[in-house]
Amino acid sequence: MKRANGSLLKRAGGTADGSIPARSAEQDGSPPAKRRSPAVFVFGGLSGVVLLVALGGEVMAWHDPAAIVAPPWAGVASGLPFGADALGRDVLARVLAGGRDLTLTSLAAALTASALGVAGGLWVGWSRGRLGRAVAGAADLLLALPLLLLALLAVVALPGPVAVIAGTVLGGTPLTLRVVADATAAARHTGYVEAALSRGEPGGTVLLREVLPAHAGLVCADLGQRLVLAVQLAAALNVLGFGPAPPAPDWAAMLRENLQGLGLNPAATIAPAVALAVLAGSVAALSHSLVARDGLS
Amino acid sequence: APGTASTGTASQPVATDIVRYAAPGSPSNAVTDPHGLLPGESDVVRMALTYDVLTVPGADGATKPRLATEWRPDTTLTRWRITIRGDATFSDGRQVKAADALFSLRRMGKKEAENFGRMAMFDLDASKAIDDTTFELTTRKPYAEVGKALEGATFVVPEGSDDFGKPVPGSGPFRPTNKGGAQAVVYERNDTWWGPKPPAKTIEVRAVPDPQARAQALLSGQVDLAGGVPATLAKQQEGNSAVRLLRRPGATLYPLVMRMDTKPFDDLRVREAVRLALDRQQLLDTVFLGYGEVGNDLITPKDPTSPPNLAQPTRDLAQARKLMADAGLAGGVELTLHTTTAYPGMDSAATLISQQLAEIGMRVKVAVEPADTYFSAVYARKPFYLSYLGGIHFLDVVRVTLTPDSPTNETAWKDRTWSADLDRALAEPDDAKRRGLLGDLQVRLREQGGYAIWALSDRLDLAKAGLSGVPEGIGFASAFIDQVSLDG
Amino acid sequence: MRRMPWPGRALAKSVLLMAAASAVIFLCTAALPGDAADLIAGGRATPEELARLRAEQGLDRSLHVRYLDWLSGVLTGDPGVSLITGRPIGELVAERAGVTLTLTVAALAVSVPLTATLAWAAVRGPRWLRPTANALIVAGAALPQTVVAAALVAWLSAAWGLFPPVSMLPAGEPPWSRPDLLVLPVLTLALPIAAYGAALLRGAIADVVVRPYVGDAELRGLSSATIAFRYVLPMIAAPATRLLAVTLGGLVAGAAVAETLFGLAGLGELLVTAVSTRDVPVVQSVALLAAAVVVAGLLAADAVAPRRPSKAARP
Amino acid sequence: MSRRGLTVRGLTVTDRAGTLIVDRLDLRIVPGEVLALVGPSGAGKTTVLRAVLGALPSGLTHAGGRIEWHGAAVRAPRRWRRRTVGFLGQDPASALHPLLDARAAVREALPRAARTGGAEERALAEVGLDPADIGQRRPHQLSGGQAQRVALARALAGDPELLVLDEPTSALDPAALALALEQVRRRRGDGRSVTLVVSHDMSVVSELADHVVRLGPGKGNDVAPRTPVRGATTRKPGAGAEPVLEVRGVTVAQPPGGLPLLSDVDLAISPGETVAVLGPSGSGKSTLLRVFAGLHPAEHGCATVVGEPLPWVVTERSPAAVRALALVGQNPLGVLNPARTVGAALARPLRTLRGLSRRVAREEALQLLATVGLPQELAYRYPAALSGGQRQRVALARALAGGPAVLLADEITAALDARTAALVFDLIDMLRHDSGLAVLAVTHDPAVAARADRVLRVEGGRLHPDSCSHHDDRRLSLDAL
Ligand SMILES: Nc1ncnc2c1ncn2[C@@H]1O[C@H](COP(=O)(O)OP(=O)(O)OP(=O)(O)O)[C@@H](O)[C@H]1O
Ligand SMILES: Nc1ncnc2c1ncn2[C@@H]1O[C@H](COP(=O)(O)OP(=O)(O)OP(=O)(O)O)[C@@H](O)[C@H]1O
Ligand SMILES: [Mg+2]
Ligand SMILES: [Mg+2]
Ligand code: NI
Repeated sequence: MKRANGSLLKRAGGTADGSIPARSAEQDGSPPAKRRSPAVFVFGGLSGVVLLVALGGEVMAWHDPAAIVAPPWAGVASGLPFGADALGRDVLARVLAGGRDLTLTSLAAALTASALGVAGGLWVGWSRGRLGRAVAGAADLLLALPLLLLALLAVVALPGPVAVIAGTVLGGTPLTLRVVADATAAARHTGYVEAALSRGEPGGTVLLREVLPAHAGLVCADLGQRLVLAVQLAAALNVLGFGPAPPAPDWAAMLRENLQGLGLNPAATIAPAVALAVLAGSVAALSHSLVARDGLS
Repeated sequence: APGTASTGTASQPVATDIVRYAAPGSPSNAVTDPHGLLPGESDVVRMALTYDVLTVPGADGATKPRLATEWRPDTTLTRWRITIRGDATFSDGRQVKAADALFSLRRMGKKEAENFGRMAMFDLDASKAIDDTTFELTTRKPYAEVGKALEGATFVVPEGSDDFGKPVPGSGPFRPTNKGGAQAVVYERNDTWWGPKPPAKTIEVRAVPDPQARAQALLSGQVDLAGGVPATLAKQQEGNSAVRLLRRPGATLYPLVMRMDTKPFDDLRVREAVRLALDRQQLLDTVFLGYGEVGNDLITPKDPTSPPNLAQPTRDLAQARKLMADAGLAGGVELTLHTTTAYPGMDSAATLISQQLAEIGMRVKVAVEPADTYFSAVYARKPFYLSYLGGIHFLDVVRVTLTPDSPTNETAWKDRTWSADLDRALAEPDDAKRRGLLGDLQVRLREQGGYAIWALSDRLDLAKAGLSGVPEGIGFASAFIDQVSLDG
Repeated sequence: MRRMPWPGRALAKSVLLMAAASAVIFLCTAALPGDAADLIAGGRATPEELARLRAEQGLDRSLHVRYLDWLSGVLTGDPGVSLITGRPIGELVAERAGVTLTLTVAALAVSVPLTATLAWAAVRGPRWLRPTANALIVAGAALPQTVVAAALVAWLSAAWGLFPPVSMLPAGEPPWSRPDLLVLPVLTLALPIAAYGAALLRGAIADVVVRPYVGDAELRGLSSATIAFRYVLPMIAAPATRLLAVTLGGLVAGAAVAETLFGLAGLGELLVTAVSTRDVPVVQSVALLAAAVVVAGLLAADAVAPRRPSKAARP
Repeated sequence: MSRRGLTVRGLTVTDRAGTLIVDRLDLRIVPGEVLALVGPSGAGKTTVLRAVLGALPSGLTHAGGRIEWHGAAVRAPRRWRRRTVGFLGQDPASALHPLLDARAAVREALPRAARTGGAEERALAEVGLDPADIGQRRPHQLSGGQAQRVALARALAGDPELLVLDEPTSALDPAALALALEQVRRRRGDGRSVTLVVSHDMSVVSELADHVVRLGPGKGNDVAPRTPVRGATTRKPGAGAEPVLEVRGVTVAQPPGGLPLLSDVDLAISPGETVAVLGPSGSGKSTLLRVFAGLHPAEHGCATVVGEPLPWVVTERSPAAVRALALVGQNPLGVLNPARTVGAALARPLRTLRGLSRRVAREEALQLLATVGLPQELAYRYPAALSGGQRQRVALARALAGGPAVLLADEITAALDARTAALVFDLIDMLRHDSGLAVLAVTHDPAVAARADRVLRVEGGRLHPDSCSHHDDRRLSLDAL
């Protein structure tokens, strides 16, 4: 018996060849450049710059960020665009140099938490067995516990940056998991998932190639959310001694140290706060611009 | 809540017979037992309003009578006869008797773990009540400073009281009411109090943990007195005539602790080098914004027994480097300095100290530790850290940290002759001579010991203009606010 | 195996969750370094004294005995006394519940509509606004609460003189007697939570609005409100309710910063202080209270999740 | 106020690359008239409708022209649509709110005042749906034709002044079609209603339209249809050949475990054979195909494919069995993942089922597009940027990519104009001829049935050989135009 095989389409295509008009033949070849809205470019580019400054700002600072160059809380002056902090150090130099560890830690934390949550959520939403329900229950349990307690425990048990990652995972992954599980459970019934299943694609492949891309918007928003949590935790745990040891600059530490001098030199607090907010915002914007595509938000 | 002053936003007519005090402390640890741990200043204030104490510290540091009118030793200085006033009554109408006082001291003795062994010098089992107004206190060794030992926290409760879950009658100048809930405790004047009649009819005490919030509460007219405000805020208010800044010199110090049984601090030359390398003026100006005075390494400079007119050490890097070289550390040394955020400026002090010590080759890594466990995990356990002392007198410091076998002998101070000399000083009945001996001991400690006292900070309170009667003096002295009044 | 019907299953699940939560909370607190005795003694007691103090507080008993003791206390309505203050926990909680409840309710009233607006703007607002709204949400949520409080005070209190910078509630009066005192703490609580919530919701919303039936509804001219409430809301009911539950539970504990900064004595401050003093029974009780709120909310989320039977059952 | 109906002047729509999708189109429909828009797949029919509604999809721009309603440009298009327009989209199954049942869906379109007295029920009954049965069902419980009728009932419910229908009858069987046509015909000549309908079905167009506007072929970028491959249908399957798909005593229930929908289905398909399945809407045709595709468990019965046993659960099937069957679902919008480009969707089965390398698979995918008459640049688009017929052909191409022995085709030409449909069937015929592809085609389209070797009919829950004529003369081929 004749079976359809690899040659099928060659021949079929061959037959079709003759009748394909020249016009579409012209359109062969390279894919048209993906078109994105200008806002995406603007925000994507800006985010890139911000990240670059956060990671490599150290080299831009012209003062040693640890050097005492002015009286404590000296206000804005020439050479000191943001004034000085509690010890009289240049706030601008510290802001420029103080983003790297925080950025790396919170990025790592957000990625870990999101990845775990997404993987868990896909699995829980897909496998509707007892184990899946148990994992969902465990997620609920984590949600019910005060994050403060979990974070404290993480700080005690683990070294600094790892504690932030653990805290973000404990506090953030359960929500990701539940949200992704809901989306996955709903996606089980879509035509494209059914089509993949009837092609004999295994569950894992269907999850990765069909379900995950279809919910990329959800996942990327979630990543932004985890990043926020990580930054928050990093800032909160800073009070407990997390973060680079003084006198190394760190945005979160600067917030804590300089808040008391808000009345004397507000710039010392505002600058790291803005840096922190812009960092989180730009990472979120960047991740958005990466998944933005035609026909999807 | 930080920010600048905004007077008048919440101005309500203030009845002059009520004084509202925002005290450092947390409403969540508001204890009711006067004899255990008093975690916050607000707790001491509340107890001092409710209960009478035997003696109080005066503004100059000297002991003043309160419920106890007289304390008189026998010739051995081991048996003391304490006389208390006969006209004090508890709020339930009972007279305050010597047995009540002795009972209270014994209760404190039992709770030594919670009150740092305040009664450790007394043999309370051997002590006895003699009549309604006198009792005999026995000390374990000759001890000439019993008046001082009874200062401050010896709150007298009725004999037999043990359940402090419910209000226990007190004989103090004020009586707590049950108004206020968790937010504040409202005290009404005790019109039958034996002492000078308090001018205020009502005092409201609020425990406010955040120093900025205390200051803002005063600036916005929500309280009349704010205890312990941050220096940054005080600096902003210097020109403000609506408020008065009260400064109590030498209230707080953050001693730099060097453990003498641990390398490299086992070498006196290294300790000396550290003391010489500190730029005390810079530390004072930066950490306390100049609100205070430079330290000269005396551990209790405001104690009346502290010797005055000692030479002020100044920064001498050359000498310090030489000492380091002599100690074989010309190539420098790696160290970790522990600090915490529990008290304002403690972390910047450590950072600054590490930078100053870098100039004599000490590579100091600063470790900021959680505030919760600083006093159980770092205090008296690490060899190099910033400690905290707030207005305690010399003998208290000695009892806690300078007794060779004390678990909290943080500098590992084990000078046998010094300890023997201390016993001898305490057995000296003559006040002037004893003062000389004690002063001498402090000087020896200053030179040989493991402390570097780089600056003393003022205690800063903000008061509404027109508030008077705020006690002077540091430590326990500042808790007795019964005479505050708002005129006008 | 047959599964229990819904209400029974939900009840069983919540009981199980609460039991697990109480055990984990207990273990967490026990695992923190230092115990109440340690911290009361402030490092200044000899080992023997410490041992005595522990015995007095019952800390010398084994972990599970303490846990079961506390649990049976809670079940019989007596959660015990605070290790630090010796006061009955019921009393401590009752005294503070009013303040925290007032703050929480007011903060929810502000943050729920704000969350919805922000999230909707980020997903369905004018195109040019969306990236801005997204960035704003994330940035707003990333700022520590202390900074938000400082900014609010500097702006609404110091600069404009609208509200007092701290909130010394009048003694002996209900917390809502001086609404002006609550504005800043409520905003301090509500703004970050709104941004945080929006950050979470916008993902779910973005997921729903690209579905064809929403586009079809638009082509049929349904109003934005109808689309939001009829087409999107039911589909995100589960994440939204879950978010609300977590927010509520978080508010009870998360009020700590606002309470401390504005000088209010509430449950959040109680929890944080109790954690820092290792006052295990207090931590347990307050955390359990918060956990109960969350668990109830999570169950509600399960209940409102849209249930779609499969077109065809698959094993 | 003048009631001049709908006027479109010089409408021009371009895509991002600047390609003209609609080129200076003029339309005019006065009240009481029905205008039909026809043209090959991808010609821009749907685009015109969306332009008229003032809601072009992202990716397309209104480059010129005016749209006027009663002589004036529409100010607030959304409110105008809500008040004035009844709309039925091209993919009704995806367009129904998944949580609303049929009654609620219809109710939503009714003006508030009309929501009493069983108006929903009446609207459903008018399109041939039993309100008692269908009224409570949510979209996932409806068949393709039922969903389309619910959407039609919803569009008609408010008796809108402007009715815009995009392929309203693509999934309807003749009985349902007659009812639907009646609903639209009622509007003709009432002096008020304006109706704009897109259809590729000549019988619909000739029954309803006062005017027919034909959009030129290739305005979009579709390939012109090829001349049919002559002789493809002449090859008859060998009588003695072993059946490629054999089914015995299959009973299907919907929902699984519920009441039987089809019982005792026996079926054998030989290589190269085309079997058409006809039957009323909701009779279980799609469900039967889903059973074979392993998406719906059968209650009883057994089956073999290419000589291998065919378990009902897809995960238990041997790789050969999986590869042998390919389903093209009824809802082309739903079966394509919105987040994967056409190229990726096509390359996937080439890689998994045919084991091609990534690069070869990509090239093959472009070839596949060409064979179904689609330009290759479509490979880089997401499904949302395709026309309905293009999506359907992509779904078909994806099914063919794996090189199946049996194609389970569920209304694969429903969204296609006659010429494109013919092209698709020519392709299938050629595959039948060359590689013995067997086809089980569920359809309403007599043209499809006419090309089949055998026709089966679902009646009373059974599958019978068809007795009556394939040629339903109510439907004419669009080629006749
Ligand atoms: N969002 C979009 N972005 C870019 N191109 C699009 C978009 N939507 C449709 N197109 C293209 O525009 C052309 C016209 O599409 P339209 O949907 O109007 O066709 P149609 O006439 O309705 O065809 P069919 O009968 O197949 O539904 C097609 O070539 C299609 O690929
Ligand atoms: N999940 C479900 N629960 C109950 N009934 C369902 C469900 N899904 C489909 N049905 C019903 O099953 C019947 C068969 O549906 P099916 O899709 O197989 O019909 P069909 O013959 O393909 O019809 P059409 O020609 O309209 O596409 C229909 O009456 C439909 O309403
Ligand atoms: Mg179309
Ligand atoms: Mg069907
Ligand atoms: Ni006409």
